[in-house]
Amino acid sequence: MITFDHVSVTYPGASAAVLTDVDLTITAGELCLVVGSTGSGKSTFLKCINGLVPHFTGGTLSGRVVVDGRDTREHRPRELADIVGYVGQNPLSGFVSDTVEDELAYGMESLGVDSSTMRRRVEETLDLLGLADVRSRPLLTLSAGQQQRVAIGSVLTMHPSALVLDEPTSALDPPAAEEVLAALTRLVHDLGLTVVIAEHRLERVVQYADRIVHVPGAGAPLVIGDPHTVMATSPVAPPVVRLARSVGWSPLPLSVRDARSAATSLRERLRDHAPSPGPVEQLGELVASAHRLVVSYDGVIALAGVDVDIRRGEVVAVMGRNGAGKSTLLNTMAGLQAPDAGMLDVGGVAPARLAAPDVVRRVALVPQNPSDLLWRESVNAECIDADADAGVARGMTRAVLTELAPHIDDDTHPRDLSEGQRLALALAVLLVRRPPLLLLDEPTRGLDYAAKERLATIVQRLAADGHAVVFATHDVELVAEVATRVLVLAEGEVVSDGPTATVVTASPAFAPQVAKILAPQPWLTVGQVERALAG
Amino acid sequence: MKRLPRTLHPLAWWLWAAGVATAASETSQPVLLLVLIAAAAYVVAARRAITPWSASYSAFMRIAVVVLVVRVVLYVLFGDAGGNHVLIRLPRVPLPTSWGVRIGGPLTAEGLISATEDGLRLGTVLICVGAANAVASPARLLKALPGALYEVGVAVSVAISFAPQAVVALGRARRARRLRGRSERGWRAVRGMAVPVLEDALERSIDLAAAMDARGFGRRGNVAPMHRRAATSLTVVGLLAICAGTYGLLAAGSPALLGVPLMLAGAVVAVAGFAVGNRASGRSHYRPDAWRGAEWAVATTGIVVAAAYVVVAHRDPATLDAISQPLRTPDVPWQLALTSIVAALPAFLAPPVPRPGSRSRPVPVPARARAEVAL
Amino acid sequence: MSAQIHAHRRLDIVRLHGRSAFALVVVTLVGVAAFTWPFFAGTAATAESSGLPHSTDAPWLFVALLPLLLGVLFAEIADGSLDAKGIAMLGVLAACGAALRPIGGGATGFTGVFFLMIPAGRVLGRGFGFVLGALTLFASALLTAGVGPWLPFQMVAAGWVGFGAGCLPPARGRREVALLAVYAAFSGLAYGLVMNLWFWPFAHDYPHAISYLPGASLGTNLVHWLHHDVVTSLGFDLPRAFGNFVFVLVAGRPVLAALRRAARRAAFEQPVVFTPRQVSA
Amino acid sequence: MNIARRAAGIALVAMSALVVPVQHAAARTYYNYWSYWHKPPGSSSWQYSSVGASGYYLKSGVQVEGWRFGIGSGSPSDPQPRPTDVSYDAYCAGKNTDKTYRVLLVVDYGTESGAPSGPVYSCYGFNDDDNGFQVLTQQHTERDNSGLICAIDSYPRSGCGDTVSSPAPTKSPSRATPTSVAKTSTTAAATTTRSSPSTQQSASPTLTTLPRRRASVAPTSPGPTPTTASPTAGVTSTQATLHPFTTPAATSRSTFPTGLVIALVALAGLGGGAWFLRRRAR
Repeated sequence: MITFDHVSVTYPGASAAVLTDVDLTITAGELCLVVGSTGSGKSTFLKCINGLVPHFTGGTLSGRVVVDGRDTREHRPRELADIVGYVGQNPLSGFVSDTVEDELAYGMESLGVDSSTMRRRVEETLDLLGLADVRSRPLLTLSAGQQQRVAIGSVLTMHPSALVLDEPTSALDPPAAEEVLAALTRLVHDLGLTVVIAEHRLERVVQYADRIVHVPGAGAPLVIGDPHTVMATSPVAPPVVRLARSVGWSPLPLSVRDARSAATSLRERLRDHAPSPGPVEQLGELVASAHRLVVSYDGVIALAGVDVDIRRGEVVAVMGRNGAGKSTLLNTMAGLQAPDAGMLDVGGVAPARLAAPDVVRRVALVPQNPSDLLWRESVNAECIDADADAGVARGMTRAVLTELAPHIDDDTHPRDLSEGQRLALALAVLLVRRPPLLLLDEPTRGLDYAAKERLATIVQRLAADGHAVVFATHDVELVAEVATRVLVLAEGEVVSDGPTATVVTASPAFAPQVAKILAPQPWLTVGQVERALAG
Repeated sequence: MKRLPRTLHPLAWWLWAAGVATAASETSQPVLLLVLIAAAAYVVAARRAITPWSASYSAFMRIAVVVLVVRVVLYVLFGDAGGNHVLIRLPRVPLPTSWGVRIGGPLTAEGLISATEDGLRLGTVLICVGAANAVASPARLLKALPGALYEVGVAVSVAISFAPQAVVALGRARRARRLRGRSERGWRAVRGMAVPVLEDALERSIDLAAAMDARGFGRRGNVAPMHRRAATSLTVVGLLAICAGTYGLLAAGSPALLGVPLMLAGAVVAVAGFAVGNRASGRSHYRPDAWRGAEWAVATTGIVVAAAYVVVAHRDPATLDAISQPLRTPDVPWQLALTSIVAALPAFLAPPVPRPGSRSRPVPVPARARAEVAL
Repeated sequence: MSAQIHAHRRLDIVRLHGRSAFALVVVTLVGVAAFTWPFFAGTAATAESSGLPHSTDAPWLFVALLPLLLGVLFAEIADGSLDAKGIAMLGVLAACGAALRPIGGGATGFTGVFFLMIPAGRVLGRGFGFVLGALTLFASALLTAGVGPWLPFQMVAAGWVGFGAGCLPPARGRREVALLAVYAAFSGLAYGLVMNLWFWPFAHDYPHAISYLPGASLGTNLVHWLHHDVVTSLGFDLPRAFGNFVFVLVAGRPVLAALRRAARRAAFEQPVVFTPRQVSA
Repeated sequence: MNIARRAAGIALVAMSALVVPVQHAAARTYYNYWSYWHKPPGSSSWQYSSVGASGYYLKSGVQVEGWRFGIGSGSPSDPQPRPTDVSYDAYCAGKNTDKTYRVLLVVDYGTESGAPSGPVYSCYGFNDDDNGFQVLTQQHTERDNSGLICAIDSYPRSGCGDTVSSPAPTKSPSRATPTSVAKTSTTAAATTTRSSPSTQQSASPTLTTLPRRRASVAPTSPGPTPTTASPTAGVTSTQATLHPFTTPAATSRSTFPTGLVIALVALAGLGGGAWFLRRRAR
């Protein structure tokens, strides 16, 4: 079906090859999972399949890539469109037209499919992906999950025999990701499509994969094999796998279900241990407190009477479904949104009343898209700007940055940084003013495991330094890792507020994998278990 | 019998509007102009598409009023029309005669009325355009583009679907400035806001290009080379003819054949070239707007109205003349009065517009409907 | 470092060659005619001789003709020299332009449309500049329901603005920004004056001093036209010119940088090489 | 590519080919139009007006304004208003002596068959340097198109500066004899009641200064009031001044304004309908 024949890729201007001597064959009907940390070359690997590399990106490709008998040397991506469907990371940026139906039909139009067939395929696809009820909606009004499904549908209508997805969920929050992955697995099972998917939310897909390709990066040779063997060694692994490794189970369980059955003995061993309390919290003074806070955007109530106190040293996770008011809470605390009623006090004042410079001295907010905060041409320029804004000695920001994320090159363009590095830069730029309260909106979006771990340590260190950190997220693993307290919002109201362990284990929806495996025992993270077993 | 609701082919609406506008531009007879405006208003009220643009009619209405006012003010300022019914003599600002400009002077009833008529005529044309914008959402025109313009059409539809996001992004960037403790006002803010938005847009454009490429964009069907060549040569010849026609139109006293006729001939040839190229491009259209009886009917009404006015304008200009030279009660030829009513017929000829929720095709919400008129 | 190389090379991603260049020439010729015919249409009687019933029908004729010509031009340009990257770039930039247009509310005549098309024309080439200029106004007209007889004229005029930006002499750094800023101011003004021209003949009933006189000498009409501009539109054109100037002066540099970077990342004109499999050690 | 080169070639050839015939075609094109002439103070010969009527402002003193319908190429060699040697004193001797600007207006309908017999002469006096258009429209009606005067006193009924294939043999001005002048002047007086009432007034000395209008500016304006004029003239003038919205016989074709009624009904119906539909939509 898809054959890589000793393929190496070098981009123009780059000194080293991204991929060297890749040699594999993906058989029809296979679900091939491509793992690897950000920037390791996953995307390059995928783009080779439909010829985007090198036709679109430029560069040198040695060896051959043959898809269904067509060699990418002779066939440009558009000539492969009818056999390879390629879906990129951010669904919204791939859209050409403005409504769902038109978008689904677009590909077929350029293939010249006759109109009756087009009509039929569109209807099929609408049903297959459960989009029938939004068929005539503008794409902008869809949820992220729906948008990604439309993106997938828009290539399915061309009836490709292979589907290539480049991190289809990295830009989505977990619920949306669930939707998409559910749809995908249905495709694999119903249509028997060949699917090559790069994904970092392994916990959801790894159990469906027939084969895993691990791209270590830096041109190192790929590790290819069946999930169990690859996962046994892969540095990128979901919690369930890491737990299994540390306890030394084999065969390696890939799903919570397998793990639970393997975990009986472990539960025995852990019965007489108690989870070491997470990051010890010594509560400092109050930095922010809201009382009966009510906020509404043009008529719609976003926050309906929220009470919350935040003290130094706390790490508060704000959870809840989309539109529950998480972002609104953070924006209001950062003074972007004026409350309609109730009292909000950040560092002794109401933030909305203050001029921008005074606010940022008290509270820093990193928005969902950190690059909004960055508008200079290089990391260095960005840091110097920040120094000037904060009125501190030149180099301070740079120092903060180096301790958040070591070895970032001064001259790199902020946009060329990885998501993790960019987040670090945004943090540094804000933290240089040492605001007591730090707010993060969906910080883990687009981060791979490594980046997430780095973020976790950063947050813990900040808390230890006496900052108060509040972050809105869907990512239960991160919450389990760092949060000292969880605040669950629903329809603008606080439905539960308490220590992480109690809130998270209370409902399966918010439970991390380890907790699910070891329930009813209150273990949250692999780290805790390892510590318990070690000690 | 009950007609199924469907949206009329945008081209039909535009033909109708163009016809009425042409008619309006032929006369300065206020009564007729008012009838045309009323007709347009009635059609819009009856057959408005449910789009964010529906409001554009009133927007254009406002602009038309502005035009009228400006026109009259100009007259009052430079009032030097004929007529012997002097209402008032404004003091004249002494300016050297060589300038040829006089400010102030006599204001005559004739002048005032003719200014109003003139403004009213321009206003009516504007209102017709507004009507077209309101009944046929312009975005749907894109789907009617000929195949030869496919690529450009894609670019525009990308622009249309992305523009609202760009506006949102601008808002985000403004908030981001505040988050970094900068003020969101002033020239410097422009820089801080423009750059992130632009960067996002450009990054998006690259992803988009990849997505398009991967979805077979620009993949030409097996085009017969003779088709291609025919299209090309037709286009070239057409362009040449148009050039010559334009030249003939403007060159003093060139033979009549060299003017408009040649130009139109060229246009026809070029269009033919389009048609051929259209067949040549191996693309298909998903649910194209149908062109059925209703479309013919609506288009015809427009053409009829235009034709009637043009004919009268050339047969018997006096009747379409301003009523200001000399002042007189307007004498409206009854034929024209009747034809003007024809302009309102699309309200009944066009099928009812589909309610939202049914098969209507919504479009991204644009900024407040605003029309730019070069005045 | 490859950045530098590319920054110093003049890109031209919408190459005008053969038919497209010819079409552009025709559009420009006819466009010039469409704008300036009032000056050259000898007497109204001449117009009569070439088949024009009223001299006020001429603008309508061009209103009908220009879209067709633009269509031909775009078709020719799209045929071959416009790939997915170009289209996507056009699309988003036009969108940004359209999004910038409302800045200033239009009441002052001060608008951001030109803010992007000028640097873009500069960085991505004059052909691109022309198409971008025209499409920006087209898109924003569609978005704001501003479609009307003036649209083709606006498209051509804006196209010229973008094209001109692509033709400016080479300069780097501050001098480049200054150059662009001056050009932006100039084009802002020129755009207004030219756009008045298409509409002016409709104003034949305007007060004598500012109205179009068919048959009058070129000089007289020029004078009248200038009067007309001063009276009706200078109040809009000057703020526009000023706005353009400051825009480009303040944000020109980062915008140019961003465009160059994007052009680099989009890998326009990048070599695509295939080599047989190298036997790896 | 090569197609393009060929095309460009064709374009050049075509263009150059076009220029040649056009050049000498331009030499002889003739229009049937109203030409506009002046005799500024002190000059005794007609000067072809280079500017439009509303662009020409009166010079202080005694002068003659002329309009002539005839076939010409739009040049000073076109037929002039007759008689060429007409002077202010020939018709307006001793009138409006108190006015700064004294004008004799000559409107010559030309020699074609079916033309109203003319020329018609009127004398005016003004205190402001009004423009030629105002002078003409004092008592004549005109139809114009974008500043070009198409018809005076509804002559010709249609068309506007139409082209004619060849110049008709125009009477050379020299042949206009005093007798013909006398004849035309008398016929002018005779025809007034038919073609245009204004000429009657212009003939009557009392009305040439338009007393009502002057009253608004120059209270000291002398001269008898319209009522003292000859009965017919008196009637017409009071109509023209007191009831400005009278329908001249020239333009009204139906006694009962059918069209107007239909139009007004349509206006009411459609406007009301639109308003109602809008209301219901809300």
